[in-house]
Amino acid sequence: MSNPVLTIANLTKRFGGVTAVSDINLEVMPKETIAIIGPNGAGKTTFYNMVSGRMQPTEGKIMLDGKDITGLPPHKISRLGVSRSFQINNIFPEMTVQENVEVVLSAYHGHSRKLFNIASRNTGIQQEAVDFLKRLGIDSLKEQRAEVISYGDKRLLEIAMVLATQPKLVLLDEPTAGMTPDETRRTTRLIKKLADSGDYTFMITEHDMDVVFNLADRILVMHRGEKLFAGSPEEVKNDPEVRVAYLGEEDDEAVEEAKP
Amino acid sequence: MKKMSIRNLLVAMTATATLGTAGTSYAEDPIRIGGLYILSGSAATYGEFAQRGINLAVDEINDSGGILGRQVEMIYEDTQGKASVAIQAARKLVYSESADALVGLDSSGVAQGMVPTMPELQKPLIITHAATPDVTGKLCNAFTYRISVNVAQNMKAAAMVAAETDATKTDATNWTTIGPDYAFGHQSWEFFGNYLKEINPDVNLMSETNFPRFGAEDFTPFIDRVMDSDAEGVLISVWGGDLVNFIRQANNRGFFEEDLEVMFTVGAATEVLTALGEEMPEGVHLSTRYWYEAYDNDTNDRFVKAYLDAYGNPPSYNAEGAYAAIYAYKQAMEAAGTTDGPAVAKALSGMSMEAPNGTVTFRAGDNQAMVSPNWGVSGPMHPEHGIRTLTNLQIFDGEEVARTIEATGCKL
Amino acid sequence: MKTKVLMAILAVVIAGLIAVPWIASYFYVFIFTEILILGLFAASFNLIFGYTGMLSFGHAAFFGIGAYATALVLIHLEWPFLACLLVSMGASALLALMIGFLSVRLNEVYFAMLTLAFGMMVFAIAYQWRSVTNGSDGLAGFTLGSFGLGLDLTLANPSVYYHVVLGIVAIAAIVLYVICRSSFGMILKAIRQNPERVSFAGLNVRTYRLVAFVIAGIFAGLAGGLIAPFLRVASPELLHWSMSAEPILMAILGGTGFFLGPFIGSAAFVLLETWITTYTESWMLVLGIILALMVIFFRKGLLGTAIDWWMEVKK
Amino acid sequence: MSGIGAALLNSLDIGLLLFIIAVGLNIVFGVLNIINFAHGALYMLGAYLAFTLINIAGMPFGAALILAPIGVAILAVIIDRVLLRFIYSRDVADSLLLTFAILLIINESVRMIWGSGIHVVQPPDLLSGSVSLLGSSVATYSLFVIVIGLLLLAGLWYLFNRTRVGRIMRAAALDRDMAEALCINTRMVVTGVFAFGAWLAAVGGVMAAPMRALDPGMGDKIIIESFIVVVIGGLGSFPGALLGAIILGLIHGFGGRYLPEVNLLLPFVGMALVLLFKPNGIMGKGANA
Repeated sequence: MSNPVLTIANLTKRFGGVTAVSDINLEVMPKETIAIIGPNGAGKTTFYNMVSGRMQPTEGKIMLDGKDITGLPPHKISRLGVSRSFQINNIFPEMTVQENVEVVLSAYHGHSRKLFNIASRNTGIQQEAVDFLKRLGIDSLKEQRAEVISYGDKRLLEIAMVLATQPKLVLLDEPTAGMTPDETRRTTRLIKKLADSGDYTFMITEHDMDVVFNLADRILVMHRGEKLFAGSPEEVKNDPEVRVAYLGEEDDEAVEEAKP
Repeated sequence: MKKMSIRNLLVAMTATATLGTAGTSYAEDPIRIGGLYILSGSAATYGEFAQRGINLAVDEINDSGGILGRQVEMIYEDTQGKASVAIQAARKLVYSESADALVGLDSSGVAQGMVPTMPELQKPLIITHAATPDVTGKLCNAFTYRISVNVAQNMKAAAMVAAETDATKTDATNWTTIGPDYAFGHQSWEFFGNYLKEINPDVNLMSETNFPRFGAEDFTPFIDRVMDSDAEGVLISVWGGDLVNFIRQANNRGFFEEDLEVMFTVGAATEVLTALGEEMPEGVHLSTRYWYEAYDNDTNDRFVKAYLDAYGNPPSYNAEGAYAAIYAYKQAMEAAGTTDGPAVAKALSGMSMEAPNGTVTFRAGDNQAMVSPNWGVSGPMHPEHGIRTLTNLQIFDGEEVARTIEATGCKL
Repeated sequence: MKTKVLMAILAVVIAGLIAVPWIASYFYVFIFTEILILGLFAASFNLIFGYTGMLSFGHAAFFGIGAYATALVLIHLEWPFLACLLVSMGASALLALMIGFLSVRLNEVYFAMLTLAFGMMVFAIAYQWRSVTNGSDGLAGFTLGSFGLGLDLTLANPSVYYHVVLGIVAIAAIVLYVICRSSFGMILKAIRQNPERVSFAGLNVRTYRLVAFVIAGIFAGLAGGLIAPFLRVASPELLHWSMSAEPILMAILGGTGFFLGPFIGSAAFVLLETWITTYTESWMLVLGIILALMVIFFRKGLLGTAIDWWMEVKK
Repeated sequence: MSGIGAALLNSLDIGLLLFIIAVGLNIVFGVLNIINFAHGALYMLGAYLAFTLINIAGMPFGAALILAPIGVAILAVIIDRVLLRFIYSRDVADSLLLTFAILLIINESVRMIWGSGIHVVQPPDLLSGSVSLLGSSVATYSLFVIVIGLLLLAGLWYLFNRTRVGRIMRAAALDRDMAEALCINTRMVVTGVFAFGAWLAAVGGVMAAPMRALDPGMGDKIIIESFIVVVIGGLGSFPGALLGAIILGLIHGFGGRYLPEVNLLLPFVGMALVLLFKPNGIMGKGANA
């Protein structure tokens, strides 16, 4: 058995008197897809923000490949191999779709420090960018300005940008939020394909339970900042506590939210 | 006024190699004189008063047949009180507007920056206001003249007022200054101190001096500093709108009730006196480069009357200097028989003329006009003009208070 | 096809610029010298504003220190002109590194205000340190000696000086252009559009903003080194915040989204000022009205609006 | 020691005048997210209108103090409806540039209307002259400025703490998201806030008129001062404006007197230090920028 990619120990975040995330422990193994679910306000996004460096934890440790990354700034964590998408679109609106990925690639390859090369003549990076777009099935949009493509395509573009940093761990924050049912199905299929390729380790938050049960190898259920349960999808489905606390009571709401 | 339009530019640019040299002019064209004054910002009032004086002179000259049979036309550019802007403006006047001669410059700092560039322009410049000794001293050149009193002349007179003249001399020994933080303020203090030491070696020039920024609105801290110090005499070279602010704030502080000998080096500027009215205290020493009631001659009578008729206020020294400068060009151009820059500049050298402040001679060695600083003590309000009068008026001899040519450092 | 047209236009413009002393009236040699120098100043500013999205209100600090550096070297050391320019660039680089290090971590208004504060601190120092800077009167009375590199140029001749400025500004513009089009330049554009995404791509946004700030400072310093011999004076107004406003106006006027925008803006600014002040002393009023219209209706600037219009016509 | 007492009073006098002006700038920034570069020009307009009303129309000072700011506020409504409405949805840079354009237009218009001469407004007879206080002579008018400043302070405090509109404004200034959530950025409120800011600037202008000679550059001098006040106190913070104004008043009052060699530098050093260590100002919201 290999070592975990990500080890989280006693992770806690308090805002003033409010505890948003409380004492979470988790190990993520290579190539698995782990889903984090929970009702709104359960602390999922805060949890993500700490893992990706956007927020400092109040207590606890985050280790990536055995290296302590607790409290490092986002760019350092990204360099070490954690890449994330956001709930709202986070792209470069005035650039073309292809350039969006090129920016990330030139950052990854260290070209971004080059002052005197002409970016548009760097065919290696351009080819690589197109490859990533192909993997997400949006290479036909490469010449378009990113702000004009559809909402769903923007989310896919963001995933392409996330993957372009060649991360050890990919954090996707509600990848299908706001999508039409068609787009949701397409996106789920794509992520599934990427996960099955064995190249990536995914951590996903999601409201849409169909998506979760379709993708996840393991599920962490959060409730009011605490770990409620962790286990396989089957175990989660069958756990009475989870059913009462979350699925049973709030399933309707979750389904409602997934359908805009 | 010759108009420079976009079309003209295009014509100029597409025309093959015709380099329009600025010197060519025809008899029917007017003579063009470029004016460089502060026309915007807080000291713009000086540009406005200079324009008034110039307009009077130009109208008079044009009504009586012009210069060399040609009419005179003025073109103004705003220096904004900045040397860099003034130099650009002078280039524009000479190269683009074909000015035959230049008058102007209010600020000493501007004059110091601009004067060294005059030989390139090959046109004469008569400075009508800026007072730094350097431009007719170590920075002098054959194209730069000054018709107004400079700091060296005025400060020698000031030292005499303070320590020599029987009617006014004081027993103050500790002297300090409040002056604007640029060439004028610093040089005023330097020259005053040197002359004062010459006359009375016992005086103490205090090391605690006060140089508020030009355009500073609040002088109270500096006023308080002087009031709290051991100073017995204070030389104040603050001018313009700043001086108005200064005196009002000084009044509020009771500055003039202190046992202090107060000397304002440009305090009798009529625009300042008009703005202040009765707020200008009585019994302080005021100087000006030209006091309109000091001269009893036809030129002055005519000038003062024309000015009062046209603008309703007595003329300021700045208006007088600008007015006289236009007449200086008339005389020089007619003597040279041409408007050619170097020839006119040469004609100005050593020339004597009748100005409102008497007979004025541009000294051949440094091109400084031998004009008289006026000092007096503020008296009761003038019944008609609404400003303080000057009592104990002293008109110093221009030659007597001037430095020797060797002392100026000018080598022409 | 489009590139060819652009290349042709550019070639004509460059030929025209080279020929200015022979085809235009003498006065326009000065005007075009000023346009080129201020254009470089504005282009350097646009690297941080138009590309990286940082509105600095203290850019004149680097322009001014460049001017003072050249003036001081000419007065005290009488070095060749090229050496003066290198000193100017070095001095402004150092100053930009100090100011930038402290400023780039702030955003938007805070960045604008902090750069304003630092710029005015430099202004205040130049204003009050009379023994070195000659205070508010500024440094004047310096003359240009040799050019350097063994070239025999009469720099005192305004036409020669114009060609020297043209050459140096052209080289500087090419270097700046390459930087804008490089991978680094692409990151700068990305930072303007979405700094968070850039940091999540693994780059330290502050470092990139600092490097851009220093590069912009260096080129502003070069422009300052060129302006001092042209104006014959290095005075505190070159450091004042109102001088910092000029490249902002020029960049907006020409178009912040285009490399050549600031140069077009500089040309429009200087030429309009020259022409308008011939007719009226109220140049500031006209400038205010033009600026208001540009900001409200033509935010892409003259160049952007012209290109949009051209595209429209072609359709 | 009389020196310190005098400097203290002088600082208070400058500080409260600056407060009146800067608090208007701060309210406009806080609620509308606009850095109003033309704020100084509006202050100048207030002073020039007062000059016209008092010296030309012969009105008493009190009438000018009421009428001139109303006139400026009406002009502000026009500026808002004709120009600013285009840029409310854009970023701060655009508002800086547009208000800079307005500043140029107002400055030049003032020069064209009133000329560039030195204009002086006399304080009312009742307030001219000086009284002895803390062992030194103090202008009665300075005391008047301090009193009016404190009255305005009390009025603003009442507005911000005791009225609904004021509470919403204050809340909006500190938290713009909440302002949007409350939907307070309606046209009326926007125009009203901008006009109110202009009114405050003009009150400052009328108050300054008897103390300072009027010239067309006076607006430019005050605007940078106001920026410093607002930054030191905290952008969007109303008590911060008071604190910033007093601090700047002290810097001027004592700096000019005891450290004249660096008195120009001090305000900017203060501004930079605050931005470096507390970017949101001494009284600003806690979060880092």
